[in-house]
Amino acid sequence: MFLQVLGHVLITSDLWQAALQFAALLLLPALGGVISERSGVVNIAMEGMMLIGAYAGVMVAVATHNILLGVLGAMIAGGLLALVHAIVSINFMANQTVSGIAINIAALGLTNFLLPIQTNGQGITALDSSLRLPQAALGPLAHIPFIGPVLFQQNILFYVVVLIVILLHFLLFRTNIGLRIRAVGEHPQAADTAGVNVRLVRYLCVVSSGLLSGLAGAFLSLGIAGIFNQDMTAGQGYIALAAMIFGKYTPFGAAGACIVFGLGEALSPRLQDTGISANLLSTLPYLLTLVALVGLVGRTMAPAADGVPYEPAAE
Amino acid sequence: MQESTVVTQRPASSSLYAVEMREIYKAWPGVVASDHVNLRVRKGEIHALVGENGAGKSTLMNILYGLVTPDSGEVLINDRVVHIAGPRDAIRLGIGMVHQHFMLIPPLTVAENIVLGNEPGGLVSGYQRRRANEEIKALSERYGLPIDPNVLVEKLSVGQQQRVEILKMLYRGADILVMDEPTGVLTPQETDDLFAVLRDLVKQGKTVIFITHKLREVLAVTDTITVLRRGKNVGELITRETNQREIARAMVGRDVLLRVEKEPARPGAVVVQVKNLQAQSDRDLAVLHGINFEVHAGEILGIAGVEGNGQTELVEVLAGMRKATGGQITLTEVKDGVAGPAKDITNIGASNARIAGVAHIPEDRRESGLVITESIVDNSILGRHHWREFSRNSIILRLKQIASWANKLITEFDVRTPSAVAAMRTLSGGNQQKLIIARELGSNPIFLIAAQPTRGVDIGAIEFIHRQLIAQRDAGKAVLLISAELDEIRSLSDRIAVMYEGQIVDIVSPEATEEELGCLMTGSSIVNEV
Amino acid sequence: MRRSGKLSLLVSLFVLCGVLLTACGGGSTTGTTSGGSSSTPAGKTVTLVTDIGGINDQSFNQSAYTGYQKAMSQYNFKRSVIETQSESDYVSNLTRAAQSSDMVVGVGFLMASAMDQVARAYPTKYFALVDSCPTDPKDTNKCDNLSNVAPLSYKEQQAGCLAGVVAGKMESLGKARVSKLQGNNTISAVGGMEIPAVVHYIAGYQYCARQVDPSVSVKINYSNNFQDTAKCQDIANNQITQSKSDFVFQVAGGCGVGALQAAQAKGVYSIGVDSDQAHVNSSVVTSAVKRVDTSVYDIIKALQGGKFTAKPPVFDLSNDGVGLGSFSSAVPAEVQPVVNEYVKKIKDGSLNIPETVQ
Amino acid sequence: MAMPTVQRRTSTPASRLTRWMHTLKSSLGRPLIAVLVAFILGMIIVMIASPGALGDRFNTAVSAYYNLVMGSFGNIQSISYTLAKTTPLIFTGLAVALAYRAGLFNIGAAGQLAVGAMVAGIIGLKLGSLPGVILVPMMLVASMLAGAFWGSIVGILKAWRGAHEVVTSIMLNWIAFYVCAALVEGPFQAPGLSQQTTPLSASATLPSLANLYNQTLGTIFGQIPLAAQYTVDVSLLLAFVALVVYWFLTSRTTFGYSLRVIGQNPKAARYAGISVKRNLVLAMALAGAFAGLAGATRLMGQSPYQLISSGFSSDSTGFDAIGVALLGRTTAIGVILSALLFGGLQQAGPFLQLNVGVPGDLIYILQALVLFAVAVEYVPSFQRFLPPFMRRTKPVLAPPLVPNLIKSEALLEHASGSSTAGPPEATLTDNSVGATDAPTPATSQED
Repeated sequence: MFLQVLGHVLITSDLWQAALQFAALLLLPALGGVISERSGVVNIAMEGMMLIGAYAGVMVAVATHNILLGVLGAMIAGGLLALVHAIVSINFMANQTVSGIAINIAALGLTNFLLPIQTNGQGITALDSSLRLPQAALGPLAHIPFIGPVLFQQNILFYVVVLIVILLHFLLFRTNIGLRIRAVGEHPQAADTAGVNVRLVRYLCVVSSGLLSGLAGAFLSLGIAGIFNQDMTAGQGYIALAAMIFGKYTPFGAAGACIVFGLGEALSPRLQDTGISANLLSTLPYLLTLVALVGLVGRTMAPAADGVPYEPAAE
Repeated sequence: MQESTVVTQRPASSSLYAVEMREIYKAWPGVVASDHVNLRVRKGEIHALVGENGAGKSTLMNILYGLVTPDSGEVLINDRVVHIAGPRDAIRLGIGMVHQHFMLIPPLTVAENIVLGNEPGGLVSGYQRRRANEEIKALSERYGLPIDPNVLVEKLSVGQQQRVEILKMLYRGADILVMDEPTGVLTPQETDDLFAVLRDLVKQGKTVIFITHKLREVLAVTDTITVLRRGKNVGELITRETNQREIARAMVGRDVLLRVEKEPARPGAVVVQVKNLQAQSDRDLAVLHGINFEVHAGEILGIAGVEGNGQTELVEVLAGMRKATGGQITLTEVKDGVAGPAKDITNIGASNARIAGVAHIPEDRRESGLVITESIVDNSILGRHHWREFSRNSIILRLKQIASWANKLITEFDVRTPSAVAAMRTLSGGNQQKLIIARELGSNPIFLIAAQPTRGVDIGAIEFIHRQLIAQRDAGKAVLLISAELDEIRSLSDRIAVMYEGQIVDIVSPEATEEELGCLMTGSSIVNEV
Repeated sequence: MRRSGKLSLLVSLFVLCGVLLTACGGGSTTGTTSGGSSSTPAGKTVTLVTDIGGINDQSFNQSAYTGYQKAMSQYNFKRSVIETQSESDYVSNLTRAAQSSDMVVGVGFLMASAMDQVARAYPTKYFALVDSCPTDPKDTNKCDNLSNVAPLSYKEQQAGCLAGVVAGKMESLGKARVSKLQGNNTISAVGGMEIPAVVHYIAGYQYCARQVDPSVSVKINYSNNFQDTAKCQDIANNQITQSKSDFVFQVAGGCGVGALQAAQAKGVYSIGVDSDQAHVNSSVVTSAVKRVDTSVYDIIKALQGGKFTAKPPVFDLSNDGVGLGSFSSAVPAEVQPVVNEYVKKIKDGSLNIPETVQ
Repeated sequence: MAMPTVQRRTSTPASRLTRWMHTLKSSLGRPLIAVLVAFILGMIIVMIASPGALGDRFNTAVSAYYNLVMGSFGNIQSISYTLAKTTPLIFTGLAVALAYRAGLFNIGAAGQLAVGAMVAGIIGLKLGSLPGVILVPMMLVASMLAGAFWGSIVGILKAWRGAHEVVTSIMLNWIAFYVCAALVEGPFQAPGLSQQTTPLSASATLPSLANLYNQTLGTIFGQIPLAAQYTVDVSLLLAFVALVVYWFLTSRTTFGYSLRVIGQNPKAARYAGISVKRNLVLAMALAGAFAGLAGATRLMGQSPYQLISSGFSSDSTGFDAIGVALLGRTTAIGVILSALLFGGLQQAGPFLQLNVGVPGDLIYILQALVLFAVAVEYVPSFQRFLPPFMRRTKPVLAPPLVPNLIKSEALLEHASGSSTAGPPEATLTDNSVGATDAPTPATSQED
């Protein structure tokens, strides 16, 4: 019975459309993680940056009645939080995992703390459609039977994410800046002696990971939900972290991992008809990660100096 | 030191000195690395900067290269005072440096490593692979440094990696080339090739500063010498007008004991028997191909050979830290001349090996020999914490006994430390090494493995450690000494086994000449046509 | 210790005492800062203890808070609200509320056992519990009717039924009168979790829709979550595209808003829940309303007027406890009379709506 | 391990007492500064966010802190609530601290807690008829075993597959939450209720301290009035026992010694022949046992003695434990003090909201700030302000827990014993060969 339903569900385009949307939502923070860790700074604060981005996106959109400013506001908020992480990890050479967890808790506290105050107790009502990132069908492409709805009838930001993946891959592996980023992540002192400004590269990478996570927040609050709820990211930042490691710290690898998670997330509601409790089905994405992490991937190779604070004036 | 006559046969170029460093002062808390040092290097010359370990050679050059900012003093390049805040300034001024630990990035290709920081097409453009490869090919032809730009650095041999480092400097158009202990990892033949390249570079107008503590090389290739001791400039000499003994005396300030006084060894019964030992490296490549040797009671067997020929793996297998994939190791206790039963200690694990009587002074003291964030007391029982003396049925630690044991080690081996509970990292390199030796010898082992026992240790400690090794030998222990310092091997060992590519090619007497050992170490035949 | 060491230690200790001093001193000032200074004598004080999700959760908490605010402004008592952070805090939050005010209004059935215990510990204080009744830990099957606890229960199935009538009728009218039908004669519901309140709504919705349009099929899914809007949007999308559902009835609080957004994006209809959600978007044809706010307001009014009763009437259609939200323009005229017919049948008891999904 | 057994600066071997005093001062000084900085920043945030003129704002901030203090330790009842909140934090704090000593970042304490609570709940519900004296120990042991099992999975995956423990523990958390929720809503759901189990029978619960006192000593020294108010239960005593066990385990046994070596320098562990794989799994199992106990004691000690399905994922104790362990320097004394601080903070949240109208989430901000202060505390640039006895040359928090622990998996592969994949001390800051023989520079000079 289960396999029969699964077989039936797997071929529906609607499943894959949902899977890709969840994947795109996870992919932004995962890419943020990739670029930050490639430069040698551990970043597990994507959860917090996404949440603050979702909050700021809605606040700015409501205040300025302009959706683009909302998205920008979300990215800037994510970037600012990332800046804090960068200062703490790079200049103060603090423990990067602890700072990441601190940022996640701070984001949760700040958004819940500011929400009633900034809306003087009323909370936020659902945004009207003018303030929401619409779905967009790419003209004729959208009418191709299976591929059409899956690939070409997605939220606008979905296409932006696809663009970002390709751009990031090109940046990291095909440009001089990418060469410097990878060098800084693998052997910062070698990069320093070659004249690369290690701190500047790491700052830029960590802040851009914040921008990407903030954008993901906007995608969630302005794109999908059209509202801001307390703690609405619900742990997706941590799944993005797993996707980054599972994807071997590469943009396309992370994209593949996010599709696996997206599929798990999309499958669990659709298999409810098989009588298995919704709770057990919800463990699907996490089980998939464990099996994948332990099974085929196992030895994921983080950049050599990932997480090791760099003291430039080493003798 | 009086000013020695300055003679140069090259045409006096416009500026007299390519590099001049005046009154450079740099002190870390507790030690003065550079004490008002003056350095003058003429353009188009190979200048040697000599001094023994810890004399401040590296610090001085790191200041020149901008890695370290001096407390006071000024640097002149081509007679112009310059301010070098970091490597980027140094590179702009035409200074290039090859460090002791290569500043290369293993997972990137040779071309990427060379152009890093100076990429063709500038920061914004894409990585121009073709153009980079062409430029590097041209450069390597011009300076006789053949290398394939597309291979990953992690696949290169040590000599090739050094060549990439040099190309990296030349790619940036460096005129002043600083090389920090470049021959440490080279075979004698590779060293000669390097000297040929350096002479060629100098002909083309480059200036080379060559840091070393090997006097043979200084005489072979350099034009002028600056000697450093304890961070001070104690002498500037002309190579042609001086000799090894004079330089050594300047380096050490007193007649250095080139030969350690020791009576001839009286080897007794065989303590350690190694038969057809095989083992694999971390990357599962076979690295020990059937090693056979014995070490007798009351004998020091030296293992000579260039690093990377399997010595590290051999030590780890003997100490039980690495699995042997073939062959056998047996240990026999010799009590006043009478050999007891032979025990097979192959693959019994490090702690059992220690119980059986093996002691191991590790190669990388800070890496595996110590836990530097812990106290001396904690470090004094590393590896023996579950012995009866230190823990009741190897579970409950006996803190009082451990504390008295630590104090015994400290007093017996004269480890200078504020107190037994100070953290290891507050101790100097020499004192850390003394504590390790004290710990290993304290449980009177029957077989002592000493790997690079005097690396990075001050001269006083070196003599102390050598006397300890001799004392252990005379007390009837079997001692296996592994060292990259040929002089140390030749002065301490009773027999010298030369290792090359995972095999013992020959066992010779300590009187063997440098050339003879050099050939064995590089696998070429005894007769080498110079 | 060197001089500078002593100095900085002294400074840090001084600042620490400063903070503690001001904190202790500050005690006296608490009175003035919170609550409006009231001219008429303040009525009995009431504390609202919400469930997890905060007072902006688009669901029970929010509507209970609206009722609480209305009563607060009318009876001039100090605002005192505790938003529960974790399930292990129910007992301590309820106890604190009981100690600091005359009446405690708890929101959510998860507090059933906790409220039972606290109400017994404070017999002189009054309690009200939205959506559930305090249960005796020995036998959780039946309510433990304590004299000082007023369980507020609602007949959500009646409101669900009316929503089902609207959906069923519009389905039966066909494409001519209702333009956006997909022609598969299917309606659907997105539930948050299988808890009594949600199940009652959906049971009524299903039962009455079938009464009006026997051939209609009703697809039901649960998101297992009240906050994750992306999840409910995805479930709604699946119902609309795969099962061709024309009406998505959301019973999932904050998450459910995602379902309403999905209905609008796919150009079909949707039905709100708890409060009138017509403002969310144009796809909302009506809402099954449960006036938690009026029930909270009424219980506080009873308390202030000294007429607290531990057996308040069940809120249903007759006392306007539940009902139907405003109709959107898409609802054709023929629907209203059918709705009125069912309202009459429910009120005179001739229609017996099941409480569980068939 | 974060703290060397004994650390001293003065030259002459002072007596044992002064040395102990000195360690306390240096270990206490730092967290005090961290908490202080956090509170000052928190005050500023409250003032920024609250309405009204500067005077009002300062007033709100001050009364917010007044209520924070009153809410947590103001009166006996608040203290009892705080202690009730502190007990699970002590257990989970020890869980994170123990794993931290082995160089592992145990973010999975929340999942281990859930599994422990669930197993204890199942036994309590199924065997409710058994007398308490048998049932209670059974439930506690079962929860420890369940927690140990859940924790050891992380250790095994780390040791044998080099899988990154932060990711595996997060995944195991969510799996634990959903499986337990399925059990609570499925077979163990209370009849007539939804999403919760029936409260445990009396024989399966732990008495509150007040009741216990009344029944035992109370008969001699006089009863505590209105004992029902004071909800802190016997598991607080269990927590103290756990603290002593933890202290003994880490500082007086060879296991504790091996953990310190593995945590600080995995290569030295290989040199010393310490089996890293076995110790890692053992450390994670013990950590899991502590966390499992946290779940069981809270279920059995705190009314309404029932499990709520959505409670597993919304409970933050597992995450707060990370703050507790780090602020407490992974020492027994440190853990209890920081557990009291975090417990008090959380307990005061609702009290704050009740009296001041400032949203209770202020406590999350304070918690985050404390964590930041802990993370940043050793920064060289900060050290100038600190009195010398607090100055520490190497950031104590820098044991190798960086994600590239899995980098040197080669160490895992071939080692005869085995060793965890821990990166060596950052050798970038010193080069042993040819470096000056002087002691490695105490703090590297910032250029």
